[in-house]
Amino acid sequence: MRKAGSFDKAVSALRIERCYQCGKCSAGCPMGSVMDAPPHRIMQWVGRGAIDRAVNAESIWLCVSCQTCTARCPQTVDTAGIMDEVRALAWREGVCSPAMVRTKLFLEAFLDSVRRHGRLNETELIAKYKIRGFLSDYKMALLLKDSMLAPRLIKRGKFRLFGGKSGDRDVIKRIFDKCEKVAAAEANDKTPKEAHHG
Amino acid sequence: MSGDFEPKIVAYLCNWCTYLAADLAGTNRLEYPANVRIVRLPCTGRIDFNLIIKAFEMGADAVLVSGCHPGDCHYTAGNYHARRRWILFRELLDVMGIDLNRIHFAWISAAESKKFQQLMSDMTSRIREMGPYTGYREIAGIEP
Amino acid sequence: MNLLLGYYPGCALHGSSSDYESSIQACLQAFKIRLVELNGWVCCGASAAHSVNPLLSKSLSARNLAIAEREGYTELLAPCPLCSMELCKARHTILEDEEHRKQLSDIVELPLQGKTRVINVLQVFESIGQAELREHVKQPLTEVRAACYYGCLLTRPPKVVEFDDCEHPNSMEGILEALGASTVKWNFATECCGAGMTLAREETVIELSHRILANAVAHGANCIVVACPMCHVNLDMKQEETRKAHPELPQLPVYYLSDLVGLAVGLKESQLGVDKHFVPAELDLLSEPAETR
Amino acid sequence: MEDLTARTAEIPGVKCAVHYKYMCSDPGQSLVREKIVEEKLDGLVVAACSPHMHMKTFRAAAKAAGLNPYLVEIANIREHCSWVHEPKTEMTTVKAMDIIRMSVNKVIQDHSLEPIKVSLVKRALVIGGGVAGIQAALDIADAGHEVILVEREPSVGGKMAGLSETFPTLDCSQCILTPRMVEVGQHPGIRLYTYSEVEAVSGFLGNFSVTIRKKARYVDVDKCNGCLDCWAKCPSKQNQSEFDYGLGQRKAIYVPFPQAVPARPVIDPKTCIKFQRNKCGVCLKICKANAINYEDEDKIVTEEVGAIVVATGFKLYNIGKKQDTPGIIGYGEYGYGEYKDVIDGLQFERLASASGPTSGEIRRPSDGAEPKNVVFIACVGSRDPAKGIPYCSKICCMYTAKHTMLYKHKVHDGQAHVFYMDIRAGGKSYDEFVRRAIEKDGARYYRGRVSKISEENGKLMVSGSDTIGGEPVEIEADMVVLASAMRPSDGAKELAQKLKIGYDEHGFLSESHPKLRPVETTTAGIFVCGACQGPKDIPESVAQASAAAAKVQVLFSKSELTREPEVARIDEINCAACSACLRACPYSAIERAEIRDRGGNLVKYTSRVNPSLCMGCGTCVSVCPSKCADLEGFSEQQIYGMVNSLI
Ligand SMILES: Cc1cc2nc3c(=O)[nH]c(=O)nc-3n(C[C@H](O)[C@H](O)[C@H](O)COP(=O)(O)OP(=O)(O)OC[C@H]3O[C@@H](n4cnc5c(N)ncnc54)[C@H](O)[C@@H]3O)c2cc1C
Ligand SMILES: Cc1cc2nc3c(=O)[nH]c(=O)nc-3n(C[C@H](O)[C@H](O)[C@H](O)COP(=O)(O)OP(=O)(O)OC[C@H]3O[C@@H](n4cnc5c(N)ncnc54)[C@H](O)[C@@H]3O)c2cc1C
Ligand code: SF4
Ligand code: SF4
Ligand code: SF4
Ligand code: SF4
Ligand code: SF4
Ligand code: SF4
Ligand code: SF4
Ligand code: SF4
Repeated sequence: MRKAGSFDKAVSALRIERCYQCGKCSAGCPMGSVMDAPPHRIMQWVGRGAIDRAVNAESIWLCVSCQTCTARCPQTVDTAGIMDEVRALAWREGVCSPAMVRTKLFLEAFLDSVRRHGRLNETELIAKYKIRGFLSDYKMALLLKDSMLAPRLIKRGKFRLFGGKSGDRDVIKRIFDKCEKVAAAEANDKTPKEAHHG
Repeated sequence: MSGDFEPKIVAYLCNWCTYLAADLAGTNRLEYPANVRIVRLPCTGRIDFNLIIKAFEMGADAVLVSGCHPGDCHYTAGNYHARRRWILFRELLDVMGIDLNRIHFAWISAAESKKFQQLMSDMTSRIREMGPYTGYREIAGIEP
Repeated sequence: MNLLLGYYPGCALHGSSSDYESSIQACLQAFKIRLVELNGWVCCGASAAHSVNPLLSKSLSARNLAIAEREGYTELLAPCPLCSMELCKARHTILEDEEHRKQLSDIVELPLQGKTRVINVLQVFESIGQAELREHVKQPLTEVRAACYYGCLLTRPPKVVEFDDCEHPNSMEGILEALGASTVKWNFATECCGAGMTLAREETVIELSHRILANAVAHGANCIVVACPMCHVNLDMKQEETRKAHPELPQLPVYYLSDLVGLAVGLKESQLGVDKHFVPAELDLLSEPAETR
Repeated sequence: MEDLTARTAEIPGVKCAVHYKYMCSDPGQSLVREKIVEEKLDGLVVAACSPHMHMKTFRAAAKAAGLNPYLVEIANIREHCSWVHEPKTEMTTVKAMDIIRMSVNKVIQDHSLEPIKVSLVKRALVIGGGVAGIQAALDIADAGHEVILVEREPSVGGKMAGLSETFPTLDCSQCILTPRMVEVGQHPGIRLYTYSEVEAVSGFLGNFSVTIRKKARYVDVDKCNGCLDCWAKCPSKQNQSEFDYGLGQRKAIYVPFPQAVPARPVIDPKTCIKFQRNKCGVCLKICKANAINYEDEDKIVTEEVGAIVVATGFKLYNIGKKQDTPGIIGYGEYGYGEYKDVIDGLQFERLASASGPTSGEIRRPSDGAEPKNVVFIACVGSRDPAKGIPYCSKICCMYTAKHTMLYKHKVHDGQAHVFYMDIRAGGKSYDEFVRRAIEKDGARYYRGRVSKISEENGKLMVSGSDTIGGEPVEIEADMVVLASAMRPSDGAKELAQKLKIGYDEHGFLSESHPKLRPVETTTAGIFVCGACQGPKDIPESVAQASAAAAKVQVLFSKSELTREPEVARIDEINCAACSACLRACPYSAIERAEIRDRGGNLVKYTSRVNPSLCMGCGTCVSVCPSKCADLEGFSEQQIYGMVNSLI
């Protein structure tokens, strides 16, 4: 048995124990058909403590946070919120299904940009994401994709090469630091890896 | 154990549940200390605050009130009323200075003779250890 | 109207969706609604933040709410539904959970009470009201047969955003009808387009977008109306790629709701940024049959 | 023992004390009787076993000797003393003496009491004429008692009259119900008020007075001979039939269905041309019996009854957007009400019924085509706390299986698909029935809920889940049937309030005890049966109806009612009329009353116990802030007396 840690507390607040495996979340999930384990299965794993299986699933990186599952769950489980929690746990533990590394990199690049500027710099995001993505799986196609779009975006005046910056960048950094500290504390709060299974 | 002190416990029992549990304890010959005096009432709903005070006034060292489990009241809701009143009484008794440790509430169904026996034994030894209850007489200004 | 609203543009509107910002600004000006940008707003973190650190996500939104409160706005317009939902979520937490409120206030280094209500663009038009909209119309949009596309987040989760019916919303229809446009009944009004997965999972997003575009066409729409920058990216900017994968799909103009309101009250396409769309969206195109486009 | 006897004799107030080994035996009892007479006793304490064993025995013995039975007390020195404590110790003896002393002190304060006699009207009211109400009415009437049956609709029959064939035997619903309906209509002991509602109820067990509103039918039931010529000729014919749940049409003057009982039409003024535009009048001209009366008005009648059976049944949860109860939310995602081919279970019953709008052919509502792929969805509304209904409706698993069979029997090349959560088929031959639907009639079962239904080119796209296969499934259906939740019928709560009986948070009427008193309510003389008490199928409804009827007959088997006289009374002079007792009494046995002087001037208000209703729980005694309520047999004085004697 896993020791009750902050993850358990968080998913419990999102009412994981009410899930009765009806599958309505999976039936309405726009990504359901491309997921390796549809949301109801992730809920089942989380519910019975098989967290390892959940954090290793591709699905958690495929979820687009559309909230359809949460809105329709008959048991008022915050399914999308639990997907977030699992993903956040995977993030803290550095776990990611190999096929999903690209998504993870994207999120990383996104947050990097926000941390540095307080706002998103799209040029930086795309550049970083593409280069890291390329380095991670050497897919030339990825590097080239959308590069055709960029000039057109610029032509239409829809692209600001040097995105905005927030005035209070120091505060932003402190907010990031504090939240990451809490997350790190929570990561320590959870039990060692080998206890992860159900 | 404090010497020869034998406490007197007054038990107000609901006719349909705990009184029957006490009967069953008899049928099953479940032995317990002879310190309790049982007063049969139609329902815990009948038990009012004065009855508890009265028992102390008459020298009881502890009072037990016991009836049906919630939802099982013979009269539908009597025990529910009893519970609600008890919340109020508690405060009152507390303010009056009555030692709440000497009042015990329990739910014992007609089948739970073992539980009744256990409670009687536990309560007797607990009160025995606490010693005689003089508190009430002091509050009420009654000469010992 | 003469209204002043706090305005949270979010990164998209200051980035690749700048056309949305110009559309809203121009359009609301016509109704004498002034938008004042929040001083020193920060990115809400979008799906990235709540994906990897839910506390960070709440904190970034809370920071913006705190700024809005400090500046005394009763209402804050967040035109991007993702930002809007994140802000609503944070506010929901602040109002419901005292302990969390304190923690957030601590993190964002500002007092925090959840006073400022967060609204979306539709709510602004709803508060203007159909009657006033009708009065302002200079060019009724009789050619428009719109499929109103709410996307996933405008109405969800219902308990948090508290806006319209989450399965069969109809507020956008009401606004468009006041402009003289007609709307079609269709089935994908609240189905997700893939939102922020555009970069990371392009194939999937193209499939999801295709379902939406095809359904709108099948139900007789000659354009799609959105109120979300991400929806616009997936349906407009990516439409060419979607059509590459599904050649039978005709071109379908994709408007922001504010585009159409603006056009109806007599603004020019260039003022609104309609000319910057990838799929040509000049109004007179709508009178031509889809096949010739 | 001898020692105890001697010491007992010394207790103040004790005239004599005798010892006998088996007091409850015949010689023991005659000893008791002898002593009562000999010593002219005015009280009796039996120190023996539990009062639950032999209170009755000794009360009878006292009565036989001329002593009021309520002057008998029992000191329980066996179960509560000698059997549970160390024998022959001082403590045990002291306790036994205490118990005896307590009982003596109590008996001193006892009053002579006479059992309360309540007169009894041997006529029963049955509210609701579905299968449960019909069964109860017939059982009571067959036992020789008069029955008044009040039904809100123009005909009796309830939901069952509209069902096609019924599980678990697949026999034709009307074939089994119609004869029972006819029997009700013709039974000399049953007075039928259809198209009527209970307006008010007063009184109590044995003596209820019921006000009934007979809604205007515009047809004189006594003159009308049921020829239905009016029905044939009425020109206003395109009105949604309530009986067909909107799938068929009816005229303005109509009987809900051909086998209606009574077979007498009513005019619906909302759709009648005469009422709406003062034209037509065809029915008046055509009726040879002169039964049409456009001036008809509601009538109020009053009936006296001794017992009431409530059988108001159920309605289905409205799947669409509009709901009648706060907290209950519609299934916007299923498009019921928007897509014509999404129907509910009762509508499917009408489609499958030989007497239905399609004469039993399965045709979908939108275009009349025969649907080749039909999706059935279980638990719609039920087991869905987010929509406000957490409970299982109990019958839908079974009728869904039935629907797939009826469908397959009629559309041989059709395919039935079922989305379900669990198959709840607990009952004799029930699971076998479901297995037959799957194994023999080929229904495909998917374990999972449906997220959304949308319509595309005349097809219904059903997005569901197969949680066992572990993936989403999408089915293109021609028709979808939703097994929606059972809810109590409209007005059930209001009726319960009139009757002063309980209902649960969902509006189902409450039984007195779920296991041991399943058809009684907490109000004596009022019984419940059928689906108004909770979701149930026909066999259960009928069993419960017969049980309720049996309870009524038990009541009516006596010429008058006697009740234990150990009831509460209120000192009306001192009562502050605060109504604390009135609110606390679980049996609504206390009412507000006025005290008037001889001149009829109001002196004061008071609370007053109705001894016919009081069950003697004593709650009122303990809540009364001014100590004005007391309970016979357990009075304040008696209990004080007992506690006092402990010193
Ligand atoms: C789709 C479907 C299929 C079913 N199939 C089967 C089956 O195959 N086999 C089976 O065993 N069961 C079946 N059932 C269940 C069956 O219908 C019920 O068990 C049964 O009808 C319950 O009978 P009832 O008399 O309690 O209620 P009802 O049939 O609802 O009758 C109640 C009557 O009371 C009247 N009424 C209501 N309120 C008042 C009032 N205030 N005053 C006067 N009258 C009032 C109503 O008008 C109605 O006539 C099915 C149910 C459904 C929904
Ligand atoms: C494990 C378990 C748990 C349960 N828990 C619950 C629960 O929590 N709640 C609930 O509502 N129900 C529960 N039940 C069901 C409940 O036990 C039965 O519904 C109930 O006991 C049935 O009562 P009965 O009188 O019909 O039968 P029984 O209790 O079987 O009584 C039949 C009696 O008839 C006698 N008898 C048999 N044959 C003859 C004969 N030829 N001549 C003379 N006498 C005969 C038997 O000796 C017996 O005394 C449970 C059942 C089981 C197995
Ligand atoms: S919809 Fe809700 S209850 Fe059903 S499987 Fe998903 S999370 Fe669990
Ligand atoms: S929030 Fe994620 S899991 Fe839920 S429906 Fe949307 S994509 Fe699927
Ligand atoms: S009202 Fe007249 S015409 Fe109609 S059924 Fe009765 S008798 Fe026949
Ligand atoms: S008067 Fe009314 S009920 Fe009679 S025939 Fe005409 S429409 Fe029908
Ligand atoms: S009986 Fe079956 S279909 Fe009906 S609510 Fe219960 S489980 Fe669901
Ligand atoms: S046999 Fe018993 S355990 Fe199995 S489904 Fe039926 S009731 Fe449940
Ligand atoms: S004793 Fe109980 S039932 Fe009788 S009047 Fe008092 S509260 Fe009501
Ligand atoms: S509680 Fe006492 S004082 Fe109040 S109305 Fe009842 S009997 Fe009278």
